[in-house]
Amino acid sequence: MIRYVLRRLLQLIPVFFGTTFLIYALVWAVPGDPFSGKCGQQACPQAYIDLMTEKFHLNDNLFVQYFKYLGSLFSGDWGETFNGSSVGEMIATSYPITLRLALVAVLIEAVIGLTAGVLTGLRGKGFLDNLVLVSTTFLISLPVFVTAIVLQIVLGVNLGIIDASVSDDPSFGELIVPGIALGSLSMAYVARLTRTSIAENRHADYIRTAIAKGQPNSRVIGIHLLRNSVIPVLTFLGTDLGALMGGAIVTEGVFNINGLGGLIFRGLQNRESATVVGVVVLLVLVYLLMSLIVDLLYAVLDPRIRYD
Amino acid sequence: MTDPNLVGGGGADAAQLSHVDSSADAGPKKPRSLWGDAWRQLRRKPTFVISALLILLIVLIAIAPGLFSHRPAGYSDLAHANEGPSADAWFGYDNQGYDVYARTIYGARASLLVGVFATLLTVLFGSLIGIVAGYYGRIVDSLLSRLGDIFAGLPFVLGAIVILTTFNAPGTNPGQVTIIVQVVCSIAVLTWPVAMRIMRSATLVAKQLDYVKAARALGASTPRIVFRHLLPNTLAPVLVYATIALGAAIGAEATLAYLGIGVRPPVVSWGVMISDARDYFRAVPHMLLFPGAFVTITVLAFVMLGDGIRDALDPKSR
Amino acid sequence: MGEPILSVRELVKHFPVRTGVLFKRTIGQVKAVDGVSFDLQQGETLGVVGESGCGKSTLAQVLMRLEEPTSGSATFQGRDLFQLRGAELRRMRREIQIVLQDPYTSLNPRMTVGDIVGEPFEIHTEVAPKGSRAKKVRELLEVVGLNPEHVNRYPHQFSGGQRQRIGIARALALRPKVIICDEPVSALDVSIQAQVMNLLGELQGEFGLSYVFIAHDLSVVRHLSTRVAVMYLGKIVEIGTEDEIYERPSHPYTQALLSAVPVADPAVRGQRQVIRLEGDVPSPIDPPSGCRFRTRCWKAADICATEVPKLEPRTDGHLSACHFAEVKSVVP
Amino acid sequence: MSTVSSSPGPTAEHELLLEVEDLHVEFRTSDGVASVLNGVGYSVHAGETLAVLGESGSGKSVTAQTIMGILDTPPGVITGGSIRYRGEDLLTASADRRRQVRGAEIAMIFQDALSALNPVFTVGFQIEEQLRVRLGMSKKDARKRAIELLDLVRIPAAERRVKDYPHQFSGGMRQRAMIAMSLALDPDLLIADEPTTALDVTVQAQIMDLLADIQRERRMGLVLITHDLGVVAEVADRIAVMYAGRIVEQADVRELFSSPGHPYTAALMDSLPRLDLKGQTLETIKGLPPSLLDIPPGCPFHPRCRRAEQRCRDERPSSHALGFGRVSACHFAEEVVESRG
Amino acid sequence: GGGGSSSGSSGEADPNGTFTVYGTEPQNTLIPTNTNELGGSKAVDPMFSGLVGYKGDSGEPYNLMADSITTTDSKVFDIKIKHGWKFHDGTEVKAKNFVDAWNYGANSANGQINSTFFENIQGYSDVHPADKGAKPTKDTMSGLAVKGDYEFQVTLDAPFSVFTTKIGYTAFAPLPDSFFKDPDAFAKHPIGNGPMKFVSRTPNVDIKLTRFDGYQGPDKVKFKDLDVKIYASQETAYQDLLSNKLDFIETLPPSALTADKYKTDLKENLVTGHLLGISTIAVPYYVPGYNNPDLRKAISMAIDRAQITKTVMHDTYVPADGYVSQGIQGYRPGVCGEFCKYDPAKAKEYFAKSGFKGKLTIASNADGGRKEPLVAACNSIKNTLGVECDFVPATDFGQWRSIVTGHKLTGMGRSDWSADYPSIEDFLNPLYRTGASSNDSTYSNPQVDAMLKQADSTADKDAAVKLYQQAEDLIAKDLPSIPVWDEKGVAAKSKHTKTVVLDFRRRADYSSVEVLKK
Ligand SMILES: Nc1ncnc2c1ncn2[C@@H]1O[C@H](COP(=O)(O)OP(=O)(O)OP(=O)(O)O)[C@@H](O)[C@H]1O
Ligand SMILES: Nc1ncnc2c1ncn2[C@@H]1O[C@H](COP(=O)(O)OP(=O)(O)OP(=O)(O)O)[C@@H](O)[C@H]1O
Ligand SMILES: [Mg+2]
Ligand SMILES: [Mg+2]
Repeated sequence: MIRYVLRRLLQLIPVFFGTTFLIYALVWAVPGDPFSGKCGQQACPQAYIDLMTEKFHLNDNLFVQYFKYLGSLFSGDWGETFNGSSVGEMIATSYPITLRLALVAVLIEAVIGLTAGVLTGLRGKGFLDNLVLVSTTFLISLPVFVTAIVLQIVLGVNLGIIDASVSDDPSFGELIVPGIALGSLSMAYVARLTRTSIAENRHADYIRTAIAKGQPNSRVIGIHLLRNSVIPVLTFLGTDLGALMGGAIVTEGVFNINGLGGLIFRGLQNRESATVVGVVVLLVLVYLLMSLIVDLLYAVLDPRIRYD
Repeated sequence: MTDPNLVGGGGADAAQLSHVDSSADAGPKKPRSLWGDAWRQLRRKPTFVISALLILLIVLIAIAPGLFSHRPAGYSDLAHANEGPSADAWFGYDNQGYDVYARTIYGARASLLVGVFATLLTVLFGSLIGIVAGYYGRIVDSLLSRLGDIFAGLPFVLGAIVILTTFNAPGTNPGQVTIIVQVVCSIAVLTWPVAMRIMRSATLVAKQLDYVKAARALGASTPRIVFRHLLPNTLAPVLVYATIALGAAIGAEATLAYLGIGVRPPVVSWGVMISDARDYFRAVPHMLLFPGAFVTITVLAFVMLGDGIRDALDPKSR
Repeated sequence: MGEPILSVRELVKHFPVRTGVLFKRTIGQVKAVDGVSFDLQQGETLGVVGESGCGKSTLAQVLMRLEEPTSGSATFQGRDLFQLRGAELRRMRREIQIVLQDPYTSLNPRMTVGDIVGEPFEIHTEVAPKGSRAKKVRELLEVVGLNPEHVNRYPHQFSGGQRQRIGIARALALRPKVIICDEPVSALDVSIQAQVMNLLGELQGEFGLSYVFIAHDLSVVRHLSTRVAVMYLGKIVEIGTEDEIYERPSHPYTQALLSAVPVADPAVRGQRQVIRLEGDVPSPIDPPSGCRFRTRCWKAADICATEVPKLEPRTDGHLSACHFAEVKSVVP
Repeated sequence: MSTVSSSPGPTAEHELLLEVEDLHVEFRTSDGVASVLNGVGYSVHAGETLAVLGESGSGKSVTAQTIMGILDTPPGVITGGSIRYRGEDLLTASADRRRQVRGAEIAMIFQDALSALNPVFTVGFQIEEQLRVRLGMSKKDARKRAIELLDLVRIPAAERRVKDYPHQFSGGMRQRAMIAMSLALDPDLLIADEPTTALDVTVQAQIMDLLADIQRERRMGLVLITHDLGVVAEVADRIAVMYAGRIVEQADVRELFSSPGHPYTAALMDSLPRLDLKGQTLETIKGLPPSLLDIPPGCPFHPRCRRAEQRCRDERPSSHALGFGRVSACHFAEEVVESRG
Repeated sequence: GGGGSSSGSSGEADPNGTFTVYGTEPQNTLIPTNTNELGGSKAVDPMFSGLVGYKGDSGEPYNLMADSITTTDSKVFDIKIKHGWKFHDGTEVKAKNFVDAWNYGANSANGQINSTFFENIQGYSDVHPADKGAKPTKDTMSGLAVKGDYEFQVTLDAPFSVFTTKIGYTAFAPLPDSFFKDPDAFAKHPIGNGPMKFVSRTPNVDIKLTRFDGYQGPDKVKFKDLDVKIYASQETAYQDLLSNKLDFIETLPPSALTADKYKTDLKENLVTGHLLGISTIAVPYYVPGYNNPDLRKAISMAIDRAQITKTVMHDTYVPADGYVSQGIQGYRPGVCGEFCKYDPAKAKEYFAKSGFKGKLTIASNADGGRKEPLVAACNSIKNTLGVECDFVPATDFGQWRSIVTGHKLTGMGRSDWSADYPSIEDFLNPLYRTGASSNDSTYSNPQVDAMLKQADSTADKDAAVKLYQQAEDLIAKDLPSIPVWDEKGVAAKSKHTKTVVLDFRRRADYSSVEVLKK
């Protein structure tokens, strides 16, 4: 198993290069030059463009640019944005915030989603099931920006429970409402995946055994049933952390959270490869780690799964 | 009656069997399969019938919107802008003076196309990769999984901008079909890893089971094991994922439209309407309400359909 | 006798034993099968009996290539079983079939019985033309004593014995040359068991089928087998004709086994001479040195701890792996 | 508590543990309604072993599940009858009470050990679980007791094997793990559904001895569902034979073996292979088991019965006493007994 | 200039208060010659004081650091600066700080974004050769001469009457000596001579300034700290403003505008101004079929400007009727005449005459509320002319501009302009001269070019304005782009803010700000 983990960690290396290159190439391929929108309605002075082009190696071919980027990356320099901010510093401030937000979201969706899923999976058809069905469908069909704004307006402006925007370095508490907005779609996924999985397993023979042993319901469900049903849900949650971190653009925008989503979005608009690549590399790393963790958890949750 | 080669101890004579046969309606029962059974079961389920009818209705709207609305999608009358529902315009007018009802009706086509096809592509492609990765394991799994990780790590907006702008040089105005195909493909390309991982996990669990062993012992080929044995047993979570992904795809389409790279005028979609309504829904709620309701109903129909199918495919839940 | 149809030499299968939740360490090997050799002739039945956990199922699964062997060889009709790949392997599987021990998990819960039993025909399409398959399936079900009306039922709707019969029907479908039966009748009531045994016998007579028949019920084994192998902790300790094993067992373990067979007659209750084996059952992870049975053997001497007894002809000529082999009749 | 019992023998003076009366269970499937139990009734006294024999699919396991209250409902429906444990009607008892009874008072060994064991927990955990939850034992004590129990059922290297998962056990080992699990709480009544099918005869003998010891010490009642007539002959006090969802015969073990009171029982005896001789063809019961969707009118066994007459086709025989506590559901029970005796 | 102010709130002003304004992330380094957009200039402008300032309410230029600016021919300017002004690091502001800063800004080697602002100065082509890739031949412009510590002379290539107004633009600010030692370090911590000094900056979060107490100018601020808080969403900023977490936002988000909600939300906290900007729709000559005056007229007359500004833009814009912004000196109503009036009948007539076949499109970036008015315009054209008209979105401003500057429009395009300095000249030269930097329609009329040139070199301001007006008349005849609307400018303040004025560049005029004690 150690060998498996080591192998997986080794796989990080090619994936790292693959991803960075891919992203680099993609940002590079985004049409439009970075300076066309820099000077308002006018074209920018050629001298400015030349200087920036040289400074950011924009005239080199893709591979040279990429290797120069890697070179500085390995010397600890994440590069600079066109407005002179250090990408490394910006990521360092944004990263923890987004991570926190995504964690809050994952936590919320896991708790609410799992609870709803287990309850409906066990009860089967009925009022609760329909209620959850309809409310999850609502969450699915409302885009995040609507959910986020509605929450902001209702809780923030109308009821005054929260502030419309969070502070510069938001605490977990402040991130609960943004987390709900961010995690709402995934919550629907979690609830429904759990429900299915539970419904699938609740007739299993070993559940009967657990009942026959006279175990209290809470144990039968919470331990025997859940552990056997949680794998698809866990898979989803595992991939979701990364997705939430990268997909928090809208939520971050609405609650004015200085996170990675905004960073990527601005980087993309300004065609700043350094920012985009930097952030995406981190996101892919999160993905890789999460999928490693999830894969390891599979083996913990279901000992029949073997990796060797 | 019996194969002469298989003279078993149980070879019952006709008189004795006559009783058994009389228990069936007439003659031997036709063999059925899981899918046949599922279908029989589905037909009798009211939720399935309702959701199927709903979907049919929406499809009909998508195919022939003209039957449902006498106004074209592009009808606008600024004089009525922001007016609420009335006999004249059932869903009211939006901030551009568009008739919300007409647009909702005409928006069904693009939304449904994007939702259904993006989901189909995502799920088919993702599941295939996932089942292959899970079944073969080892190097195949590593390669496919890491590929999935890379694509999953790619932020949707970045990927979509790159894909859609590379195919449509900025400023050009591609045809409706082209743009919908492109939107579908970009959503699929960027979201398949989730379906893949779900399928992979289900496969990892299912492939350990004895019946897979039994099938191997029979000499079943890999595709057979995968499609006949693993797939029906791993389908449930993916099916659930798919029904939700359908809603998410409609939402993703809204995001793309908002970024100016998705479907664009004169094509209308619910996503476009919702994204247009984002700034106005507080003052003009019906701008969001009606397209939103249509999305909700559509997604609900598909979720119910998916649930029905899942139930039907689970012999134990009958 | 002619060329054996299946010939197994020094077959070994070890399972690694691991501990730890995440970071598993291999701390030993379960020596499930540890050097097993035997020949199976065309048209004969080799009964395999032995202590539970002694590696019978593992042996069966390795022979079916469901588990990869650790070492050793097996030839089927002259071809090396363990070298087969792809299409060849598939063809081989037409010829050798298995009835898996566990009738619950070996049936796909999402296939109807008709599909399960009919699947072999779909895999090996050459066996039966499409139109005749449904009929064949019904016949097979009848043959194993299942109501053909039940083709559309799912495994969970059957009782344990009924499921086992589904497994048997599936294995019979292709009419293979060799069937490895891993406790095929243990969950059947005696009348169905009799039916199935009769059927197996008839098929053998007619087509020269060969069986490897794993069972715990020694009466059943005797009834069907031409030869019987007795296994203990991954090794064959005694092998001989049905008569040799039952009437003239020479290995103490065989004798103990035979003596413990319950007799279906309450009148003789408590009057039998049962050889009770004392001592702890050794673990296959670190089996005792020398003779593996010595820890529980009443004849054990020093040599048993140091020297592994070879499986060789002893006493009356059949193979036995005991230094002190001695015929003793225990069957009443 | 009334200890008046119709059955004679050594158990008569003992407390009546379980009394199943006229139990009816149906499965509502898509094909129709399968009447799986059609009036099953038997009783078990403390210290007594009741063997339940019968055709496979005749409803033995379903009866056991119904007693344990773990029948899947739906599709199963209990349409009638009662189950009384020490006089208390279990079918009407509260869910809480039933849970208390399960495991601690009535325990069950499942027919299929692999699927009945939770694949994702170690065998040890599944045994300890009961000790810890029901008896409040500490983790360490529970582990110790689990190892003891595994030892008791002859699992080699028990202290190492407790940490194994079910799939790492052989068929027989799983079955023994199941047995250990069912014994963990010292139940008063044990329902053993084919507990030894996967065991070799030496281990089987040891396990049966173990159960006998426990029975003797703690006066545990045992319902033994099995196909192994040898085991039945060795350990059972009384026998109930099931066919098509009803008890067709109940008798003391010796009586039944010497002279079956029902043609089905008789046919069963005839099908038995014998260790001491290698016969050619075994006797079988002709025909197929009845479809439970549509049980033949009259005696359900009549299509396969050698003795069947018109009466058997028209009239359902009721259980009637043959003396010595024997009960048979055959119109011609006396003649059957005569012919064998 | 119609700058309005608000002073609804009563209460005591707090000289030590904090003023928090809505901000966006600066696009460039915080150096005056490199700052050209709102996000950056919100912070840069108060840190620097140029020779000329613009009055907050009217936009009228006045001498700020300049003691006097004298010229006889509008070609050579003698500039004396005030004594005793200090940079935030304590060094005194001298004439050479201006000259050095301008030379630096113009030099192509420094690649400053505002370098073109210096193009009228003699010798500009030496430091900034026009050819791509050419290196500057000199370090300094010959037109700049230091005459003493507090005096310098500027010589232009040709007479340019607007120069005295133009030098009020941020790019013309002086830079301290320390800047030239290490421009990069300076960019991280700018040192200016303006009313406020730099405190700190966190990218994507905020920029903090504080009052510079040694400031000499008339435009001192009456509060202590300025906090430019960066938002990703105007919507959220607006919500924060309503809950008084933010003191000023210069635009209102669409949700506030819809159904005139902002009027009830804000009441006396609404701040209106008049921006010097104009929105037009470019009709590029290079698009086949568009070089057709009848089509232009038809389109222009088919747009119901009044209706659209009222319903879609909620009265934050007014219909445009000429090519310069209303409120600039030299603006005349109705220059565009009947062509900028909605007249469906005539529009149809012209359209029929034009013989145009096919589909019209209007392209623009779709973000930032740009889409809605153009969609409405398209609909108006469609409904009037019965021709198909579609809005074509671009992903963002950068992409959009690259389409326009690359002449890749396939139909009409948005062409909005806001002035850098308050002069009629700034509405014509950059837009309608042949080859001008923002001539999106690729309009070329030698008469217009000549007229503009003549106006530029007219020393007398009023005479120059007359000439510019004549040029505008010529342009209006050709209708190179279609004037549509003109932004009024509505901003909002919190109730903690006593007064604030919205200036013509859409910023809070900080000198007017008074915050209330909290
Ligand atoms: N879920 C179900 N749906 C329909 N029929 C069922 C279901 N479960 C069991 N049955 C039927 O009920 C009958 C009794 O089953 P049960 O498991 O009690 O048999 P059994 O006597 O234990 O047989 P065996 O000895 O083979 O285990 C069988 O005919 C079986 O097909
Ligand atoms: N996957 C596995 N991993 C580890 N050990 C295993 C595995 N499968 C089997 N074993 C071990 O191998 C040994 C032999 O098992 P096998 O199933 O072959 O026994 P068996 O002879 O069939 O017993 P039974 O009669 O009880 O079915 C047992 O000790 C078992 O625990
Ligand atoms: Mg086995
Ligand atoms: Mg059973």
